Amino acid sequence: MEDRSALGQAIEQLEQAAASVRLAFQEQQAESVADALAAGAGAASGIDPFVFRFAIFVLAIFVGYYVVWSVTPALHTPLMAVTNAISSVIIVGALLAVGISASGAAMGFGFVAVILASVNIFGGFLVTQRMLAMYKKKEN
Amino acid sequence: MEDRSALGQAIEQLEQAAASVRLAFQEQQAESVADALAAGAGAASGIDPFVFRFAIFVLAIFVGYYVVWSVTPALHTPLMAVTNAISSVIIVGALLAVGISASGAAMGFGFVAVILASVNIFGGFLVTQRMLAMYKKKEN
Amino acid sequence: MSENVASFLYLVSGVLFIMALRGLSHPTTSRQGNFYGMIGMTIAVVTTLALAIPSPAGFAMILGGLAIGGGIGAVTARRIAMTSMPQLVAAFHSLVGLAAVLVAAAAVYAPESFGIGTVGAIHTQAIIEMALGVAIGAVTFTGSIIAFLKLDGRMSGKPIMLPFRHIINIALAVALVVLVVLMVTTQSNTVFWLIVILSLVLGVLLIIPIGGADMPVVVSMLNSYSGWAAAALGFTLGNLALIITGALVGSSGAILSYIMCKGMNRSFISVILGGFGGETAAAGADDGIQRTVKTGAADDAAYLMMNAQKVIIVPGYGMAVAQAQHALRELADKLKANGVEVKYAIHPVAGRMPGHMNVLLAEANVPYDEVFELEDINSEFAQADVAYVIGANDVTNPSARDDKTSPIYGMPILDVDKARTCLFVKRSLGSGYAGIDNTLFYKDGTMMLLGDAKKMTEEIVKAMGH
Amino acid sequence: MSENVASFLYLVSGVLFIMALRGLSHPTTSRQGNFYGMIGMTIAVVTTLALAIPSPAGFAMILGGLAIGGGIGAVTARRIAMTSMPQLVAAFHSLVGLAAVLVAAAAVYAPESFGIGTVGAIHTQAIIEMALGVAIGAVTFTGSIIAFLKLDGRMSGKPIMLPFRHIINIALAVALVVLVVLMVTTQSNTVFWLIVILSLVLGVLLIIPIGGADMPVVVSMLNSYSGWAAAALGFTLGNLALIITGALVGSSGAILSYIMCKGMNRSFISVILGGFGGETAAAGADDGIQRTVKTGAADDAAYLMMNAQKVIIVPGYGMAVAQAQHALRELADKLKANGVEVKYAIHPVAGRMPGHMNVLLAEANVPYDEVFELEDINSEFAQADVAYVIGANDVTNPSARDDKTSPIYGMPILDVDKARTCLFVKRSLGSGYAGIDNTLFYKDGTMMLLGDAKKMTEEIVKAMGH
Ligand SMILES: NC(=O)c1ccc[n+]([C@@H]2O[C@H](COP(=O)([O-])OP(=O)(O)OC[C@H]3O[C@@H](n4cnc5c(N)ncnc54)[C@H](OP(=O)(O)O)[C@@H]3O)[C@@H](O)[C@H]2O)c1
Ligand SMILES: NC(=O)c1ccc[n+]([C@@H]2O[C@H](COP(=O)([O-])OP(=O)(O)OC[C@H]3O[C@@H](n4cnc5c(N)ncnc54)[C@H](OP(=O)(O)O)[C@@H]3O)[C@@H](O)[C@H]2O)c1
Repeated sequence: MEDRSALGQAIEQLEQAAASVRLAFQEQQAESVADALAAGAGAASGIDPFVFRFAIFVLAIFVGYYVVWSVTPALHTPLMAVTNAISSVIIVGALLAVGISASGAAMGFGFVAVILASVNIFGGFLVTQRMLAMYKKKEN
Repeated sequence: MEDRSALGQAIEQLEQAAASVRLAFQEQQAESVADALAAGAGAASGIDPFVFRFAIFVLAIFVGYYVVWSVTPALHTPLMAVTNAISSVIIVGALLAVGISASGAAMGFGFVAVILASVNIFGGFLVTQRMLAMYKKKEN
Repeated sequence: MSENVASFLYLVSGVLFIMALRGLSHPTTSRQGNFYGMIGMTIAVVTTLALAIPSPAGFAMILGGLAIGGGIGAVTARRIAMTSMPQLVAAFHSLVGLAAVLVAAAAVYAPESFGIGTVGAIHTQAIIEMALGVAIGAVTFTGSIIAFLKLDGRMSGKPIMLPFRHIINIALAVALVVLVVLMVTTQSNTVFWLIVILSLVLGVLLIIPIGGADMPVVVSMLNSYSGWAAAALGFTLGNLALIITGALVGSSGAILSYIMCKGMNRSFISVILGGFGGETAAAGADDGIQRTVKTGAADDAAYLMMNAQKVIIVPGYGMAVAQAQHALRELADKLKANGVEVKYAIHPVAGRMPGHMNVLLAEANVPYDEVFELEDINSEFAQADVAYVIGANDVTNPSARDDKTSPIYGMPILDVDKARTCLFVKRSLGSGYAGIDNTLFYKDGTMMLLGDAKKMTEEIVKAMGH
Repeated sequence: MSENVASFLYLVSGVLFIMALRGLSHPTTSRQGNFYGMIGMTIAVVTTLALAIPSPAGFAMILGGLAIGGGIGAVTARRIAMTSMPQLVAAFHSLVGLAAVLVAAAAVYAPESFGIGTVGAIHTQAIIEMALGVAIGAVTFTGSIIAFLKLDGRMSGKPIMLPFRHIINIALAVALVVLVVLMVTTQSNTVFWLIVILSLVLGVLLIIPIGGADMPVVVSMLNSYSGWAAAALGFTLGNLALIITGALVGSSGAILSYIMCKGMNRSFISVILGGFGGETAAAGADDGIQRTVKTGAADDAAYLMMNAQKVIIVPGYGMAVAQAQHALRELADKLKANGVEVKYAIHPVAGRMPGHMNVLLAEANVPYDEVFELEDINSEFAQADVAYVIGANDVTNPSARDDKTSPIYGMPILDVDKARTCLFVKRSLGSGYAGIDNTLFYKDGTMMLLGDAKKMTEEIVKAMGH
């Protein structure tokens, strides 16, 4: 089972990290403490992932700002349709709910969410495709 | 000492995480394993920070692409000067080398790097300021 | 699949979504962009399934859900008329909002599966993120439904102004904050559902005072909301695809709202506070002063245009209502066959949705390089013999340019009055969306062609055939 | 300070750097942008000091380093002539490159302080990231020095073409890869220094075959490199500010190189492969056919311009060489005082650096709203009475427009030949950067004003004074 071995590894790494940190701490050497902490960084970064996610969020807002301003006004209607389609990436959460959740209620919610999101995904991308197919160059 | 208590906390968190993962693993319940892993996430995320950093890098390239294209051609010379100035944020590494390193050689390298980078920082921002101060509107 | 690989793939799908929007910077690259979007979505879905392999039963449910939803979506996409795009987008947004609420509910009932704690012991940070997501999602849901009903004409476009509505809304918002705190401390499912219900009510209350005509701005704003809801849940689930996509969609909707408000020369605040554009004021001929209007018939218009060297067509909302785009294309073809130069001039807020005219013209196979934006064509009206204004009104109103007291003063307009002759196709001398009179109708160079846009255009085409 | 707070502050400084570049989208916001940049840098420095509080001795060293470096930088920034900007930027890049190498060296000698392992046991991933950073940094260092020497005229601009240079470069690159592998396995400091040395050599070899005139593209490319080096070290040190900034700087340099190459209608590859633009070919009057040239004196030019309604000034590299911008401004003032409309037309690659002309005109207090880019002004030459071309050549050469066999065919040019009269101020009939003859010199409407740009302009001003 791949899952189990991955878990095993994770435990090992965590334990190693903890052990090395403890050791370093006891020895009270600032340098090796820092090092030991860092050594465990693969499995256990000192930085809360929230900070990284927040950085990603902030940069993505900048990207969104610029990329949307670069959309030609003639395609603003398809833009609305396509952003609608991609916002249904929320289906990722619905899949988790249906696929691996233990609670029946959660599965039910997830199932409905999968249906709603897929209406959007298929509807959104197809209607965009239909619209875009109409934008033609002169004489063709 | 603030440093030590932070370390203590880190160790505690790591150990807790390791313990809870081990426990969960022994009980072989997929759900609680996942949960336990996640519980340790504050100190030990399952995701390698490299992945986050890479995501940040990729998004920053997109931002850079758009933000630089939006610079007016008239200001391309100041742009070269200011990007030069901000690229000396490499001073961060130099400060670490001087400030907390144990090795004399590293400190020496760091010291020289601090000097070089600060030439750039001060020189770059000031020359940019000098240039930009010259860009004026009609009649003022 | 390891979480690292999965995160990397989520990043890839986020980048593909960026490329999808980037593709829309030009019609030729747009189809490829849409394709990138589809690949991005496929990667996100497959990655999720590989990361948390579902049980056979779960897998069956997922396939079933995809099939049902996909089927409905595909059929809708195929059947929908291009003129109903605003409604469709509103309806779709409501689905995203509801899906966000349901995902949050699933997370509350089975927090383990999402790695945010256990039932009764969900992490505080996760609860706060989730509460944000669910509140925004619920507002998006009911708000979009109201917008849909108003746009589809199933509900009056008239603003519904409850007494004390601002106080009620603020009270609701405060109550929501209190409930979130309660949720953190009590971890009660009831509190969660209370949050949902209050947010649903808030969504309704926020949108009903806004007039039907302002719905496009609302739809775009709700688009933005659905993005922020997705991003908030992305933080809860620690999912890069959701965070990146949420930010993209959030920016996109906000920018489109801004563009629309700026194009109408109104502030975003005044739009969402509502109370505008409910009933179109019956302005026009009734304002005391007797003014003369020159009206004409299809024959006159045909004669004028066939003898022109250059005709600029200015479509507006009336063309969409009358579905006149195909007839218009025929008219342009006739003119071009006779050696007349034909161009289309599109005002940024012509119609009722950004890019509304462009998509209709595209539907009628008008090549996009004959279609010009305001800045690019406005100087050409002076050299045009005929400006054929079909169902447009506000976007040509010179009072936006000349009359400082006009409510639309400052909005850029198409200078159709600079053309030798200006033909106006509309059904009456009534006003348009902004409810203000258009002095152009009474100008010397103007000829009104009163009638339905489609019928009138067809008649002109027939008259040309002689 | 906790690592979380520090990372957050690094993000803030990255965002401030983004805002700094964003400010440059318009002259009015640019000073504020530069200010954001300074704040961002301050935050990055203070955060680092707070995160890893140095010993008193270390702190003293840091302050000393900042003072020494800052002093040198500030004095240089104040003293440097605007015409030496290309050299200055090249020199500064070399410092960034060297600083990157030194930081990497410090990390190798004291890996603990950077949290990347212990001496002799540095993590493989960190070594690879660091090796990338150090190699790019070293190439940036020596490459920029060569560029500086060539730009500053301390080294001949002539391309130095070693035999087998491509093979040597490829061999060096392969050797570098081998050394990185060795470094991972042996963790030897010697190997690290070998990497540094090879990269330094590579930097020299990459740049010497490129002609002096192509140095601006090289400087911009090295700017990009310094960014990638910073980003690579950012990965090693896990530092968000470095990663974000590195990506920004990397994009910036790459885009500017692209813009320059496109403006010259040459491929980036052909530029960096080198061998172009060493000696300016002595083209011009010597090509067999006898052609007549109309030359004039300052008086003629003064007369023509004072009686014009509209004069468009086209500055080029010669204006920079002659430092004629102040005299030019005086000339324009005289004309404006006499009711003549004056505009400046800037070609995207006029001069030797992107935006070169703009910064010189700005130095001479020319208001930026009198300065226009090619697309915005090219159609106006037809209505201009005089085009005053001062030290420009290639950017006006009509063979780029008309002659398919010309090496610069396809490069957009300023249509100065459409003006009623075209005055050319330059010292001879020689060619410019591209080394090709300009047929405009022999045209009817052209009058050559042979002489130094500054002296000639001053004489014209004097002649106007009569
Ligand atoms: N595009 C956007 O994003 C957006 C969003 C929100 C609001 N708006 C607003 O919408 C307005 C758009 O301007 P516009 O000039 O396109 O439209 P408009 O000013 O609303 O005028 C449309 C005209 O079409 C006529 N009409 C309606 N049905 C017709 C039919 N079947 N046949 C012929 N004519 C018909 C109407 O006159 P009759 O009744 O006399 O026929 C009306 O005056 C602007 O005020 C803008 O601010 C736009
Ligand atoms: N801007 C960039 O980013 C960049 C980068 C790389 C390459 N380039 C290239 O540089 C060229 C720029 O075009 P350009 O028209 O500005 O310059 P140019 O074509 O190089 O011509 C400059 C002219 O100025 C004259 N000149 C030199 N010193 C002078 C003085 N003291 N007084 C009067 N005249 C003087 C020279 O003629 P005399 O010797 O007869 O006086 C020369 O013909 C383009 O070919 C472009 O591709 C530009």
